[in-house]
Amino acid sequence: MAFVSSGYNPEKPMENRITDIGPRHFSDFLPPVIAKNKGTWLWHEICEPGILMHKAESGDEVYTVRCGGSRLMTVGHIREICAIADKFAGGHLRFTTRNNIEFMVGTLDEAKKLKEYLNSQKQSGGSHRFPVGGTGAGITNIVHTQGWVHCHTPATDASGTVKVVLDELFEEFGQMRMPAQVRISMACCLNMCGAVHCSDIAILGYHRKPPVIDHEWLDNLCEIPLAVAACPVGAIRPTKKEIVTEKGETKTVNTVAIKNERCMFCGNCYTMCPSLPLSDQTGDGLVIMAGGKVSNRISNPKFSKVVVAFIPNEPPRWPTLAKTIRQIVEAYASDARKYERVGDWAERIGWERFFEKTGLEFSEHMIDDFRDPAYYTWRQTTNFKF
Amino acid sequence: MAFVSSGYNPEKPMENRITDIGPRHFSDFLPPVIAKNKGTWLWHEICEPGILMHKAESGDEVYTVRCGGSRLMTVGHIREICAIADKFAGGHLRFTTRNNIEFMVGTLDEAKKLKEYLNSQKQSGGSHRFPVGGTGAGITNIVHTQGWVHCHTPATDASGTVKVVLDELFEEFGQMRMPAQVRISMACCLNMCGAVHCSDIAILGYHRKPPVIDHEWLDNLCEIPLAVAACPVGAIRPTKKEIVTEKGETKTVNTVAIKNERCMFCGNCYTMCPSLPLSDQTGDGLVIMAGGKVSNRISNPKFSKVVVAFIPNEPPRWPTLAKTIRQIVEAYASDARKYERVGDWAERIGWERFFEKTGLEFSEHMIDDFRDPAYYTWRQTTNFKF
Amino acid sequence: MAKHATPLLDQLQSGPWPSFVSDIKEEAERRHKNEKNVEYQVPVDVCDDLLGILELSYKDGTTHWKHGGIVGVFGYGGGVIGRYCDQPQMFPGVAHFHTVRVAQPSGMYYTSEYLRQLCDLWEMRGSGLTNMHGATGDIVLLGTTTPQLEEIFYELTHNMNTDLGGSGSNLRTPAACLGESRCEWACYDAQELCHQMTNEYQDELHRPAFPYKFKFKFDGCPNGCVASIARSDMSFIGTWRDEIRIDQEAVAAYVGGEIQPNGGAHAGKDWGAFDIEKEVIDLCPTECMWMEDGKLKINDRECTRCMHCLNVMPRALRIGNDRGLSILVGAKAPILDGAQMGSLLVPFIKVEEPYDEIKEIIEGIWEWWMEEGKNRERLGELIKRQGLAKAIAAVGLTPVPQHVMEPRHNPYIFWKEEDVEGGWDRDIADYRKHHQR
Amino acid sequence: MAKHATPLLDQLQSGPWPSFVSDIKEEAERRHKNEKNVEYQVPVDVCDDLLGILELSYKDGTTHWKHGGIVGVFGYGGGVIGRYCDQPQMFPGVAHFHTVRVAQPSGMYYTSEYLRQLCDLWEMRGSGLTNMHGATGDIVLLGTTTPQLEEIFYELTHNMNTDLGGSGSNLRTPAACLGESRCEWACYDAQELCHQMTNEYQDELHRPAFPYKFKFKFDGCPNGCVASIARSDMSFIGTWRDEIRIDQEAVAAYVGGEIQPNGGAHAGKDWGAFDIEKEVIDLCPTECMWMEDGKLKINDRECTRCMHCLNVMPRALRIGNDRGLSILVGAKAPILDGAQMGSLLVPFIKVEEPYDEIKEIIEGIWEWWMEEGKNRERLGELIKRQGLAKAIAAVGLTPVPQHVMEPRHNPYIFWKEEDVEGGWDRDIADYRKHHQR
Ligand code: SRM
Ligand code: SRM
Ligand code: SRM
Ligand code: SRM
Ligand code: SF4
Ligand code: SF4
Ligand code: SF4
Ligand code: SF4
Ligand code: SF4
Ligand code: SF4
Ligand code: SF4
Ligand code: SF4
Repeated sequence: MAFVSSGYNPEKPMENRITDIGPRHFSDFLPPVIAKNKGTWLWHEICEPGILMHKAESGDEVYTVRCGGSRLMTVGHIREICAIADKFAGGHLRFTTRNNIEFMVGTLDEAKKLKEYLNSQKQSGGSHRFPVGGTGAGITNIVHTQGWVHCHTPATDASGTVKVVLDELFEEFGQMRMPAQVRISMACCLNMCGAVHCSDIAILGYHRKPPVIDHEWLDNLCEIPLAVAACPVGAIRPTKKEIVTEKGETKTVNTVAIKNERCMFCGNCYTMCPSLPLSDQTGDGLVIMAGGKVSNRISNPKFSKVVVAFIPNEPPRWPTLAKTIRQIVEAYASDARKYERVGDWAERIGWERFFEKTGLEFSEHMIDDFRDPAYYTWRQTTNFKF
Repeated sequence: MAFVSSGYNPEKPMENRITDIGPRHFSDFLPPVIAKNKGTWLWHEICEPGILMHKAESGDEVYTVRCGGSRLMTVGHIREICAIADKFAGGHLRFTTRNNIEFMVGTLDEAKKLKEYLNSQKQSGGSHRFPVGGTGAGITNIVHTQGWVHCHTPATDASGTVKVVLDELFEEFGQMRMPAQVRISMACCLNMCGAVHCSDIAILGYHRKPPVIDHEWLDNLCEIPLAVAACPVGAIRPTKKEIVTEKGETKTVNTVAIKNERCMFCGNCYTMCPSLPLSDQTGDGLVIMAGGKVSNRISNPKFSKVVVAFIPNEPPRWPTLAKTIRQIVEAYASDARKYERVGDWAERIGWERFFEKTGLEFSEHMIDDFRDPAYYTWRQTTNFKF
Repeated sequence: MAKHATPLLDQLQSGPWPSFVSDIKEEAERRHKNEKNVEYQVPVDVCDDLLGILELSYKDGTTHWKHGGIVGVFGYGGGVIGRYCDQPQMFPGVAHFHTVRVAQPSGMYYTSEYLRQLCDLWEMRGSGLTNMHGATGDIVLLGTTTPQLEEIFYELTHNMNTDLGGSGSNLRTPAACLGESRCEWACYDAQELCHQMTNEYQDELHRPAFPYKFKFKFDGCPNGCVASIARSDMSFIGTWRDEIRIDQEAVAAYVGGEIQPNGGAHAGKDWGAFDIEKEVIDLCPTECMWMEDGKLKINDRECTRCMHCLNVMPRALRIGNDRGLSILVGAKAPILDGAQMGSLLVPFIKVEEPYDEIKEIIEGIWEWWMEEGKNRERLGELIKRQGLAKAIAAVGLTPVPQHVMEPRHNPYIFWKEEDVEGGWDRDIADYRKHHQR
Repeated sequence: MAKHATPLLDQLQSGPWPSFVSDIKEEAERRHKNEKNVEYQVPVDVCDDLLGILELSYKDGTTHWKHGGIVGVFGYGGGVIGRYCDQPQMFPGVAHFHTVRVAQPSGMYYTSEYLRQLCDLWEMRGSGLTNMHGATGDIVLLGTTTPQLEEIFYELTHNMNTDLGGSGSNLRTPAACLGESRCEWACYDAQELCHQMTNEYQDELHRPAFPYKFKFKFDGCPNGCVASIARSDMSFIGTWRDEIRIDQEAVAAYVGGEIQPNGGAHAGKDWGAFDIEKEVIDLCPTECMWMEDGKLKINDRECTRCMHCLNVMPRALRIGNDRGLSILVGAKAPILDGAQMGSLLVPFIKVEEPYDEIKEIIEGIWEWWMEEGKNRERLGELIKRQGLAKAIAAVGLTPVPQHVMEPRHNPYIFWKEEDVEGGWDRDIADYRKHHQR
């Protein structure tokens, strides 16, 4: 296909160059009612799942219809969103911080019609295209990362695991029967691109095999001192090794050696050095964490805790993952108090009861042994429940 | 004075030798009512400060009179205690885990008479000899360590600091007006011989100057590798040094070098090596900690926190120390709820209020910076009080 | 007929939740049809090959993306993530598959017009696949080739008045909650401050000069809808320091059951009648609320502004008037030393144009971090290594108890020589005069 | 006339609290008088010189005791702390001033007869100064000379049926609260178990074979009157696992104000009438109590046995019948890595003669510590270094959630090779077959 120039002249890159202009100012995009009442909102209410109403000092009301979707979306899909915005919402829309889509309209009636319309849209495979919900004390969209779609370090797929979990929890997206909001997040490796470390429920890709070393190439592709320094547990040291090359020659190369039994599979060495891949079909899988939160409401923000040490990768539908998360959600929904986040609930009943009520199995892997702070998670009291 | 043999024959140390017999069995010492009702006690009450009554299933009652005293005591003093036991308590007595003395008698009347007697005993200098109290929601004896009386590492004296604080708080020993028990402990160096790290209020001797190095002698008196290994912050390294000896010779010795700015004055090197003394008249002094506890009641056991980073040594009566502790006690007594230990109170009102209500000054020294767990003591929330 | 059979992925076309597989398949078809005669600048079967390589990953349980090379646009050290697949022969359409991070408008409001411009651009010069949005907040355009990068940049800047976002050891694209635009609890204009700081620090955003990445996020209030406390080196969270405004009539309406608590967020289950004692007063973490003569009272001095009561009764309780924000520092993901949430650095600061005080704090922190931070050491790790007190000193503040949840429980205080009377220089001979060996 | 002027110490003779200075001065005088014609085996002016050297410390703010040398009795590696002063010319009476640690009877009950024997011994062969008791629990005899050590040991063992206590890298002298002897809350016979374990492990107590010191303490219940959780490598704390026994009549009596709450412990201040809701039910940390038809109910399954309700209403509530103890491990003072409290190792174990199960736990821990512990590494430090799970495995237990307050919040799980399907041995060539460089 023929190259089409944008106007950019590679010979004179600085010609007409525009840089450092940042994003467009948001005021270019605000719907009129939002622009008008900005900073003077009085209160809001959730009229029904997926429909929010905000009331301004001026007396104005704006009705927001929120619908979910997969964050990985095509331009075709975005164009459909645009068409809906044009048809129902004056050409305006927004995305939420959890990758939902919001359309703002003037009356409850319009909002309901829009909701109906959105809920009626299906994809070619039969799935919903724009399911409405994600508000209040329910389960909203799962934020996630790249996985096998685009990243080099994942231990699992992101879009796939999220799809199956949201299939499993679909009806919760459209209703609000939870004790409080339940925020589920997904990250496909320990880099944790997101707030998986502070989520009510978190799905985390995890390697369980130490890096395999590409001795022949390592010294060409990596800076050995950087690879060595990358390891947080000091498991890597520089070494020389006699190898037989792919071509069959024997030769001594500069490379690294890894103390496997020290490795905690963080992948940081691989981030620094492509000759140390970790990923492996049977080694890789998922960790489930629970009980984290971000808001300061009632209790302080909290980290998520590891509650399932390993679930194997079971693509394409990861049934064990979906089932396990359902188990946690159900135990929480039936036992927690109103306004109580998953972590607050676990702390009130005690983590020993959390495992009992969710039916999850406790194992040594959940006992912290990472550095000095581990001590503070053990039980320094006789106050426990049998 | 002539050597008097016990019967031991230094020529034949194994002759008649008795070893590994342990302590006497406690049943040799129990008062009859205690022996009889052991394991069948039903309940107790504190009849008045310093007098406890325990009721047994048999219907028996035993009245315990508790009195304080300095733990550092002479045989003459012990003989007096024995005389009182003989006169009032059938020749039995016990010591408590906080160095108080208890006499057990049969009736409340006897107990009151004994209390009166004990309270009337004075020392040559006019101090009480056997003040009665130390029960219930009051302030009992201060447990402490050796200090300048017997130890080689103290940063202050133990018996002296305890005496002045108990003089200051004397009336609290004999009454029960606190919200809960207040346990004060004293340790004269960071070795913390006691439970200073878990006390409502703790007095701690502290050095503030790095060791001074006795280069000429170090290699003779210490094992350099042990001294190096002793330092928890890696501030010590082996080195060679040219010195002028006391006799004026120039000579090169094996010794150590210390990175002073890394030192946290723990004294562990000195424990391993007498050629590294820390103590210093102006460098040494006291730290006050607060809010620790040991019991599992309501809340879990807690560590004491540093609330005053430094009080200079002011022997013989350490007025600043006494005044500061009084300040904490008064703020606590007037603000805490019934059953609330000092630490529970501080946590309920927030440490920002603790400093406000006690009038103590906060400084950077109270912000933890010791290793990774320090992070968990900083404030990871917007939930704070102005 | 699809280019690659994807029996595993096809199973993700079932189930009610929107399927990214269906969407990509639909896009693949659209690309082949090319009804608008787009002059595709990247292979027409890029979507087919993406599905193909993904299917392979589903089969063998591993990724097929290699470490990205360093690609980008002239003069910028970030904004593009290079990406190549490890089976280019099998999947030539995604042999190069770089990501372009595009600066999103603060608050993520759009017009359809703008988005369509973006779609046109990306359809022609990229795979047509996006993330709306990336976890940091960018518009993420997934999959293009190296030659297209400058073209895309040119079109973005010239036609869309839009710049690239951050990557690398830069300031990363800042993000905000929607704040004052549609929320009654915004204590400052989070969107505006986010926009202003983004523009103020364009140089830091585009040209790597830091030890590692650095993130700003702006939450309008302690509810934390952009999760700033969990994932930004510097987190700006709105708050106030005067009184919660109470509308007693509305309180009565809540008590009387006329208004649904928490804006109706719990409507999906019957939780019984609203009980202000149980649901508000008893849950207030500081116990600073009570009812008196049918009126709700708050001892605001003890309130920690946790938002609970406001969340439950938005029509009765409103944030105070003396507003500003708290700054927390150091949040990050677990690599290397474990995750951190932001630690309080500045309890309160007013948000007033031209934001000089806020900039001073930002720049104070950066100066310290650039001076002391090691390569690939996040701010939080530096703070852990040197202590929070050093960060406080770096911005010229005085330590206050608000900085900690509790004072240190170890007595290992690192005194400085200048604080100790007589200094540290001692003579062993002097010592031995009084202390024999 | 005193041997040394002690103007500073003299100021400690004022004030109401018993003065150790007055006491020592009185003892010094008694020694000089020597009414009983004791044949002192250490200098008659030992007390004078102790006051003298202490006065010097009060003057110059530093200690005058040197590092102790290694002194002791034949065949034992502990029980004596050597001590020499650094000004022997000025204070010859305390030139040698060794401490003898004497094993106290469990619970610290005495007869006057026994104590007088001890006084006679110590008056003649030592300074006459003691600590009743040392912080570990020993009878501490402060100040004697090397030649007296064997004599003292001989007299203790032959005439008093009493042994030395511990010091050095040994089992240290165990200690117990008074337990069943006089307390209604003792869940096991703490004194007896303390005595039995002390005697069972006499070898470990007297002959250093450990990496460092090791302490046992025995608390009869979670009130912790011997502070075992704070200061013993192995802490034995009584508990029960059935129901709290309730006497409803007594509950009513408390509610009716007939019985003082908490055994009258708060009698010194007017706290108002007893309120069972406020003082008991609302303070129960697990919220497992309530009143029903005027009766107190407890959901014992949720109770964590914190003791609060029993403490407040000792006449109404009693510990359960199925009693035993919990074992916690690792408590210690802050040197080197910071203080530790004991961490739960064994949630529940019965206390039954001959205590075989308890001994197995003790010995399992010791074996592990002696195998893995470094020189001068306390058990708690080993546990921190290797992880609690290792300690649990060392005693053959299965990890349960009771072992932790919360599961790990970092995902850094150290998997073992045998747990991972296919093992860790991988061939880069295989990998490269599917993943090109
Ligand atoms: C639209 C959005 C902000 C944005 O800029 O895009 C938003 C909007 C609102 N949030 Fe939020 N929150 C949004 C993400 C968050 C997040 C971030 C996240 O989940 O990653 C949090 C922190 C989560 C956490 O703690 O882990 C968050 C914690 C809250 C809370 C605190 C709830 C709690 O119980 O802790 C409230 C208060 C409430 O719900 O009563 C709140 C309340 C609200 C209100 C009611 C504010 C208002 O007056 O308009 C908005 C509607 C809530 C609803 O959907 O029921 N919002 N909110 C985000 C919608 C996400 C979505 O599509 O589902
Ligand atoms: C005699 C002694 C045990 C011994 O073997 O010697 C003892 C005896 C009793 N303790 Fe204790 N405790 C003794 C040291 C302790 C300690 C250890 C310490 O302070 O070093 C503690 C833990 C302190 C801490 O948590 O920091 C301790 C925490 C308790 C508690 C929990 C109180 C709380 O509010 O946390 C109770 C329950 C109560 O007071 O209601 C208790 C209750 C009792 C009772 C009422 C038990 C009983 O039924 O007889 C006894 C009388 C208490 C009183 O004096 O008011 N005892 N008690 C100790 C007396 C020390 C003294 O002379 O003052
Ligand atoms: C695209 C994105 C995930 C997504 O699907 O949304 C992403 C993708 C990557 N992240 Fe991230 N991070 C993304 C948001 C985050 C976030 C969330 C945030 O910014 O709010 C975090 C957690 C917060 C934080 O910064 O700590 C995050 C923490 C990491 C880390 C761990 C950093 C740490 O200090 O612990 C790494 C590893 C590294 O820097 O070497 C990393 C590295 C990476 C790399 C560059 C892979 C690598 O090892 O070099 C990923 C490139 C994937 C790709 O091929 O596109 N990414 N990364 C997010 C950026 C999109 C955007 O610009 O909007
Ligand atoms: C005598 C006594 C203090 C007292 O006045 O009561 C004492 C005195 C000494 N202790 Fe201690 N410790 C005493 C109970 C304790 C306790 C409390 C306890 O056992 O319940 C502790 C805290 C609990 C613990 O073991 O951690 C304690 C923690 C230490 C430490 C710090 C150990 C650590 O691991 O952190 C040291 C330093 C060392 O071992 O090198 C130490 C070292 C010492 C030495 C031997 C000094 C040294 O550095 O070598 C002291 C000798 C003083 C002397 O001249 O007599 N002493 N020591 C206590 C023993 C009396 C007895 O046998 O009854
Ligand atoms: S979490 Fe890991 S695998 Fe997933 S996108 Fe981020 S860096 Fe890549
Ligand atoms: S994966 Fe992590 S722990 Fe393992 S060798 Fe690499 S850097 Fe070290
Ligand atoms: S606390 Fe320190 S100075 Fe005091 S007795 Fe123990 S080791 Fe000696
Ligand atoms: S006092 Fe402690 S920190 Fe200082 S040099 Fe000695 S061992 Fe190291
Ligand atoms: S963080 Fe606060 S101000 Fe911002 S959207 Fe959420 S509730 Fe509103
Ligand atoms: S904001 Fe939170 S702390 Fe303040 S009054 Fe409301 S509930 Fe209480
Ligand atoms: S620990 Fe328990 S059993 Fe022992 S004396 Fe104290 S209250 Fe009684
Ligand atoms: S012992 Fe503690 S937890 Fe158990 S019922 Fe009583 S107060 Fe509640």
